[in-house]
Amino acid sequence: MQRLSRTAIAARVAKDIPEGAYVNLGIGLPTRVADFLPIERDIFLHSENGILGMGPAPAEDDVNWELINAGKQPVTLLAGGSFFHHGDSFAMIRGGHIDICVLGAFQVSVTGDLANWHTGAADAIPAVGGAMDLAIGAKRVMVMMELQTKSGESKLVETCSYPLTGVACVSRVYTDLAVFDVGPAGASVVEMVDGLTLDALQDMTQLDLKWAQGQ
Amino acid sequence: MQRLSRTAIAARVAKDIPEGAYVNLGIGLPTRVADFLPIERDIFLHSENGILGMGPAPAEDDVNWELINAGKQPVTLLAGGSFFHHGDSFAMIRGGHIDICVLGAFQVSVTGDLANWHTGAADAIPAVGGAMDLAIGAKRVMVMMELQTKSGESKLVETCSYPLTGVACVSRVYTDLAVFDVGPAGASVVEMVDGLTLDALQDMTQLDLKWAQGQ
Amino acid sequence: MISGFGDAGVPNELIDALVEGGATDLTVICNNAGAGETGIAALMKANRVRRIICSFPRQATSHHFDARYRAGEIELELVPQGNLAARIQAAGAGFGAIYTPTGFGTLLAEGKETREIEGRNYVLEYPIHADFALIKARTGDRWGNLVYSKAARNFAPIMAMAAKCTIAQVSETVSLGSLDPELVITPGIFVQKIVECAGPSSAVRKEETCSA
Amino acid sequence: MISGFGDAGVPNELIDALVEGGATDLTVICNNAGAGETGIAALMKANRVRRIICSFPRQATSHHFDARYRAGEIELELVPQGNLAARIQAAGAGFGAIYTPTGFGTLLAEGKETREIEGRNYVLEYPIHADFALIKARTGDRWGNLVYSKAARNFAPIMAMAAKCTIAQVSETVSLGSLDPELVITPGIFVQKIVECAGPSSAVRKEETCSA
Repeated sequence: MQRLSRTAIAARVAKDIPEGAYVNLGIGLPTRVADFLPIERDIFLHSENGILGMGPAPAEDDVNWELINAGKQPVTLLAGGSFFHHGDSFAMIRGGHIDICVLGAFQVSVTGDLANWHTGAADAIPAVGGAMDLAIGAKRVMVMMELQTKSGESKLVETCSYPLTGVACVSRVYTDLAVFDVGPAGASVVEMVDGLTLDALQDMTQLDLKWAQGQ
Repeated sequence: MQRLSRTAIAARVAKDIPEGAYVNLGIGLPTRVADFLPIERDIFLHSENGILGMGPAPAEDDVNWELINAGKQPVTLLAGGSFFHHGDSFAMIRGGHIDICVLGAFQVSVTGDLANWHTGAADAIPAVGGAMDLAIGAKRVMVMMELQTKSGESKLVETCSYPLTGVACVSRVYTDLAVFDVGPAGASVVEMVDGLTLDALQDMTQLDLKWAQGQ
Repeated sequence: MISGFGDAGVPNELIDALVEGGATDLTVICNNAGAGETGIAALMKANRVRRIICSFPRQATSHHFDARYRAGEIELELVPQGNLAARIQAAGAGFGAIYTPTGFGTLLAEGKETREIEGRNYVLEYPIHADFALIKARTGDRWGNLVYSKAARNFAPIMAMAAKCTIAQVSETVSLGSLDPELVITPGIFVQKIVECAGPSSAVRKEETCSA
Repeated sequence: MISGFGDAGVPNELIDALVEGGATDLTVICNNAGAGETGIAALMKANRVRRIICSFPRQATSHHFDARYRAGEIELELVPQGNLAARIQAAGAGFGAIYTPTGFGTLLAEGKETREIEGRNYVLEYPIHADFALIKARTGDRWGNLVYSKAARNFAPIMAMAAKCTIAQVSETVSLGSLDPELVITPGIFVQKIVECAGPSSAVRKEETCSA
């Protein structure tokens, strides 16, 4: 059984982003999804700091520090892109205008609760950014993460033990071992890597899993 | 005793509008105040349909029907003026950014209640426009009106009998016979036309009036 | 939702198409209720409107609305203009409700929930969503970005944000990248279809699937 | 209030002047809590901030904030970024409160009033007003009209609307009428003072009395 690399997970997520979608890619790992979006598809990348139609990173000698993404990395603007203030930017998010948001996670519950902003550690300095807005605002929230922590615990869980970012907001989870749908009906498996079985996956996650409809 | 004409009332109101003020002039009679604002004062006229820095009416051969005021009359834009949408325009009003609003009225109460949108007649088709927003939003609301109805009843009243536009929102009332301050302490007379006495004014209005502080 | 204030910014060609299309029992959200014979007045005349949400229905030549209203054929929800804008914005921005000071203590707040906050009185108002927004702009591109002309901007940008499907008529379309990204007033995410109306001809410039 | 997201749009020269001016016990409303040694970090270093309302205080080089926070010398109100924007906008637009869906069911909504509206859950959030907004723009004129540069726009336009006194630093000033009236992002009504900061020199371009 071959686990997917982080890059391979990003590529897998990109496959599910259709022509014409307005997409926000969370800071960190999800940003890599952009590298796998086919050039022939018109896909509109949104950055919550006021950019629509974000393009790839600029050449090193063409960096403009007033043109950065939400992760504070320099980006470019495609022809047709636009700038707007934070009020309008979060109206896009909260108002349901963003089709897809891809986020990382500490934990996702089988009903789609998301925990990705706070480990709950007493001495941690908390920071939330736009995570809570993105979690509940986008039409479809996808999570990408490794299925297990370093110590082997499943990050797909019955109930999140970390503080929540949003309630019942995630619809699909992409991991190094399998892709899951989550929601009111619980978790179901959309696909898994070769050599893995549903039984083995249930064992790893300690969850009652079934195949998704039509798989 | 010489009553002020409507034009003279407009001129009197204009005297009280200071340098640097952001001003909204209600549709109808208040619009005439603009004609008496001294050119040497920087006064910024706001129109709720999305204009700041409104200038006078254009020459007849220079009319643009996409550049109209709230009364749907053609206007011009001064250098330094700007356009914005209705959301931002009413944020200016409701958010307390407009210094002065001048409105007409059916009735004003001694505590500053305003009635200017509806006669209460059962068969009238109601229309409110921006009156209620302007009434409670501007930092200072001035009313200009004739003091009496055609049948001789006072329009400055103890309690409005017409449906209200706003509660305790008017601070000064300019009429053909006198200028009044209104508010929590009741009505007081700021000035009156030559030949009129406080007694006669009390008689006309059936109100207990005193001179304003410092008059 | 139909943009416009007076005659400025009214998408007359789209409304004509709506009349031709035969849609009926409409709820119209718009500042005015139409004047003269064209635009919203034509919708009124054809008796397509069951309900209107607006701030200023009565105008000198609003006779088509007036007649329907007096005949009891049209339901009117009168909303102060700033609350109309605020409720449209609340829909576009995903709020559940807002406390607004406008209208407190008046007939138009009767029966509505109120609350005193920091010594001031507010009325609870709910968002106004729409299935369709018909708007007018000056220039657009194939991504749906729009810029407007003077006071014809009025309600269009906020209506575009509050409808499931926004259809914009524009006087001209330009190639992608021609609009200054600092100047785009309505980013294309809020616009699902663009129709260029230049004189008698028209052409579709953006066509996106709508959920409305 | 201080504009900026990361380093983009932070009015560093105005903050330097604030540090020099000696103001203390400040409440700062800003997306971040400063990074490195300049800007808001300089305010933190000089221990001028008693309380900060922000969405993302922790950054790789936010050591000045981190130290004050761990020492219990600064109070932190953590607000989701979109709620921060919405509460600033509510202040600018005169709303008493708003029901927002963001944060429902999380730690950041603990103790807050909630309501179910049309089947969805919302948290009641109150406006954030400020005495002063320090913002940065690209170009201004003597009426106070502003345009911005790219993603450095971020919070500046909405903060300008929410403060009693907005002070803008601009890279250049132009004569009245040079800015396209369709392109003005912040109309001058929201800006009380403009300071042109070009290299080491600075000059006041608008000066209006403030009630703050």
